[in-house]
Amino acid sequence: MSQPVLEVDAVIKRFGGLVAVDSITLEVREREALGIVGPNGAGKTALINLVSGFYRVDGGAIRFRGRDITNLKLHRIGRLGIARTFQNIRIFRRMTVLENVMAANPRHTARPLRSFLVSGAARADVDEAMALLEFMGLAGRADQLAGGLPYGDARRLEMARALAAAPSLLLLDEPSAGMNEAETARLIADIHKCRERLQGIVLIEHDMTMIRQVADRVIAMDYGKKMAEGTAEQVLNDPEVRRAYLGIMEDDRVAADPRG
Amino acid sequence: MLAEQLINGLVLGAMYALIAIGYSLVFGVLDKLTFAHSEIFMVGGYVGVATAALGMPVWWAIPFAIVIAGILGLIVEYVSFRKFNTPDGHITAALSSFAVGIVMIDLVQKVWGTDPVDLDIPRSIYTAGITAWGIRLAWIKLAILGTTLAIMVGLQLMIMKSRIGRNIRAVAESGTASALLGIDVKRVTQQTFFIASALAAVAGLMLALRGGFADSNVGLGFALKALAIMAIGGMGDVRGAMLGGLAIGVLEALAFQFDLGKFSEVLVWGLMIAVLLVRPTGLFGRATARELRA
Amino acid sequence: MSQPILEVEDLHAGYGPIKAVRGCSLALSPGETVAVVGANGAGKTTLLRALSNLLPHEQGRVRFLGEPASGAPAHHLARRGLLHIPEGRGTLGRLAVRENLRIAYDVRPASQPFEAALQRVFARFPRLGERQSQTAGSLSGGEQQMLALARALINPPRLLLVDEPSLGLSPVMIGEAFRVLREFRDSGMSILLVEQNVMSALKLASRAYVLRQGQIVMQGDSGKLLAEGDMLKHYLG
Amino acid sequence: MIGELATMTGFNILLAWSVYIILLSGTLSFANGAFMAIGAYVAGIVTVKLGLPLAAGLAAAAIAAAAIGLLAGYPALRTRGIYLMLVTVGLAAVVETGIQNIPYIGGVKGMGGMQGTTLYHIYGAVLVVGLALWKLTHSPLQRLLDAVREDERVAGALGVNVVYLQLALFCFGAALAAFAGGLYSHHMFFIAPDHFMVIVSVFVVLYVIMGGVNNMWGPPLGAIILTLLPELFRPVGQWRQTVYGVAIAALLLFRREGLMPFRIPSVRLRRNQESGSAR
Repeated sequence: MSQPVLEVDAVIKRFGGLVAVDSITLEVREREALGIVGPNGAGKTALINLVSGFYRVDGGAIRFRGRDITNLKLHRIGRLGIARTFQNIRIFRRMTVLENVMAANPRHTARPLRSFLVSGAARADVDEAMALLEFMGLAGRADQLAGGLPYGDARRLEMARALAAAPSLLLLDEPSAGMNEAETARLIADIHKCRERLQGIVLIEHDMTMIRQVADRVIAMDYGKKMAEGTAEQVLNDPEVRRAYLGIMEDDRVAADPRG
Repeated sequence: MLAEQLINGLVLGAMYALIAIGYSLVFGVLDKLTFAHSEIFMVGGYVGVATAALGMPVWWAIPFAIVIAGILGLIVEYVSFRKFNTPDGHITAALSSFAVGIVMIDLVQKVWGTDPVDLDIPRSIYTAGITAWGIRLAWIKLAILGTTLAIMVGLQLMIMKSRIGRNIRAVAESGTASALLGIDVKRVTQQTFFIASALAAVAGLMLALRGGFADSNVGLGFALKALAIMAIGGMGDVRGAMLGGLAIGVLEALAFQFDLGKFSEVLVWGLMIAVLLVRPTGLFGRATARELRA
Repeated sequence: MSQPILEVEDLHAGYGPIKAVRGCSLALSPGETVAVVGANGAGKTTLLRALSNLLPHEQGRVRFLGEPASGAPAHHLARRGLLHIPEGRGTLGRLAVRENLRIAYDVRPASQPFEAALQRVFARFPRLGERQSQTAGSLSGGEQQMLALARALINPPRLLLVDEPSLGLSPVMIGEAFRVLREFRDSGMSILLVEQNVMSALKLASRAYVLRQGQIVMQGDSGKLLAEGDMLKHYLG
Repeated sequence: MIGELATMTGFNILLAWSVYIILLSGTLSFANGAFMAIGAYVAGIVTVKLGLPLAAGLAAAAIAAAAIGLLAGYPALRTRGIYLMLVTVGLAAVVETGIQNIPYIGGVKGMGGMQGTTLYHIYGAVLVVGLALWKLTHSPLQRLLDAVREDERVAGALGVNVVYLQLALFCFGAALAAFAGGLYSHHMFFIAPDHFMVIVSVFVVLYVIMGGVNNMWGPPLGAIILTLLPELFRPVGQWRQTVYGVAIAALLLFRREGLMPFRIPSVRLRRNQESGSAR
């Protein structure tokens, strides 16, 4: 069995008294898309922030392709090949679409000062970026300011920029939030297209159609703990998960609630 | 005499505190810096000069200073801060208030000239005093100290007990939550500027009274030091500004006493940089428990 | 039928490019408790923020107590009797519990003097009474939720907007929060409740709207919605 | 008169660019007046006291300021926003008080004997720095810096070592300010601490904000206008200062982004796009 791309080992994250991530253990296997579901405030985004280095880990360890990256500096984790998108779209609004993607070019992010000597419009860099924009259907808007993009295109730009960093693991945080049926369907197609370029994908989502069509395996989280794990069908039909999502019926809370 | 120097230190510290409290209020509520504060402090001195020139007892200058400075504060709020509420607007707002400050200095100099102007109040005010336990206590210094401490206590009561004070603390914490609770954030911001400016003007008046003259160029030096004191005490923390101001005043007096002289200047800045690097929110400021910014 | 407390027609609102609310219409009559349910990201919170004028209305009309509300500053609506308990409860952590309640009391003229109203609140929420001089920030999550809800008790509003009361609460405290909301409902208070916890919301409200991707996809009496199976379809896809 | 104006404008352009370079990485420095002072005195010591040529003085000035920038910069960069602004103001105040109290450099009375700066030196420097900034604007580094300014955390996640970049630019900015200081002292023949009050640093930042922070031509534009404006108001006579203050406040009010609000994109597609939507 080849080594997993990502191993999260009993990771803990606390904000004051609240334990946002409560000793979560999971892994992303070679070329696998792992779905993460769970109600609001379950700790899903906190987990991604821990893996990508935005939050410091309070306990446990994270390994990426066998190497320990627990609490490694943000830019070091980025350079190792972990890229991500954000729930509230954090693109560079005052830069053009093409510049957004070219900014992620690993040749320059790794040695920023040396990039002063290079031409900003080097043929190779431009072609590489344009290929990605074509791949995500944004080539027509290359010179437009990212701030003016409609919602769906803004999401796709964020993914194109993440891919431009030549990652091996892509973390997606509710990419379909606020999208309608057609936009979600196109997003699923985009993710499938990206798969051959990546060794692993982590997808946080509330839209269950997307989870079913993209995730090979799914993990359900609630109150920072892993509640269920398995295929999409198994997890989405698990009574515990349905209850967490639909909420507790007033009268049937007689049984002692494990989450206390 | 050490004791006398300590009194001088406290008097000087009281003035630092009043300005620093003004900065803390504005910064606490608006999260912005105002560079016009120093000139409103300077104007306070000239209110004293004008009151004395009108032949009125000099204590009348306090209410005059409060009203005039309050209005100046409202003007600064409107011109320099109302429009710049974007996150990176605080630099532009600070510079705009700096420009308003330039105008204030120039207007004062048009009326009273560029050189310091004496307060024509009987010299006896400065000589009257008592000697207790062998220490020479001039009435004027005790009066200044008393007035300032009274203002500080009154302000603390107002902040903690009154509706205006509650609203100011609410807006300082969250403008959105305050609006949902029916608080008019714009009105509270104006009240904050009025109070902060009034405090600065009273401090300026006290300085003029102590020295017997008003000086149009006194603003920047004093204000920068008060800014450092606010940072040391804790951004936006009124208590921190009070204690910080008094402490620095005394420290400088001591430095002067042991003729470290000039280096007392560097003292404040060195302390500020040290405190800001170790604990960015200052000694008393609440360490805003912001997680590693996600 | 008396004049509705709240009328919303074709409301559009959002943050920059993200149009979270895309043409919602709903109404609420005096004394009615209505729920807005839907998955995360459906635009529920944005809808409430638009109704209390924290967010500008890009399109559509809102009327509160018969008068147009679009464009009025948030604190005006609050003074006209609209109490919005936002996501994250909106308590002022650095102020004392007592002061939080005093500000809520001062929003508009009250029928009872403050001390009397305060004792009435502490009778219902003894723990708040014990901690009245503590800063609100030092309270537990559940206690802060009680403090937020207590605002509707100290000076009852004409309309209460509550955003995800169950968020981040333990199951025990969720039960407690809904018990308080039921008391408000039974006292005749008009409530618009946004809640991800569908079952609890539908058991409290007489009517409900189902929101999906910024649009109202279903509405009707809670009983009917509860019975219909495909209600779950909108959640589990 | 004109010569003097041209010289001062040249200095102010260099100083404005020294703040711009630091601001490129998202850090605002109110200490550039102090770095200018350091440069002025260090260059003066090297040429007058050590008898070395002007070039050596300017080099020493730049290196000294870069070193101090490194020492003060690294800890300072741990603070953010208003605190960073305050730390740099503090730095400026410490330097100002320091130079007043070091007898070796003449203390309050100041120091003299420096000479050698001509208008060619100044505008030669302006030309060189301008070319370098133009090359920067059209290099990948410009994109990285814009990304850092717009969202520092995301830029970090993409692999950019933000603190290293900010520190590097802080030192470059300090060195440029010191270089200008060196030229200044060898133009003025005599310098004293009150040439470098904290207020100088505030004004330099004003040039940059007024001209526009998003574009390399903003700071020089701001410097030129704010250096010439007082002359323009000379006919207004004694009301010069008030009109100057009102003009600045009004300009900031109406041109919040500064006079040059738009960014120069670092790359444009050579071939025009067929699809209309791109334009």
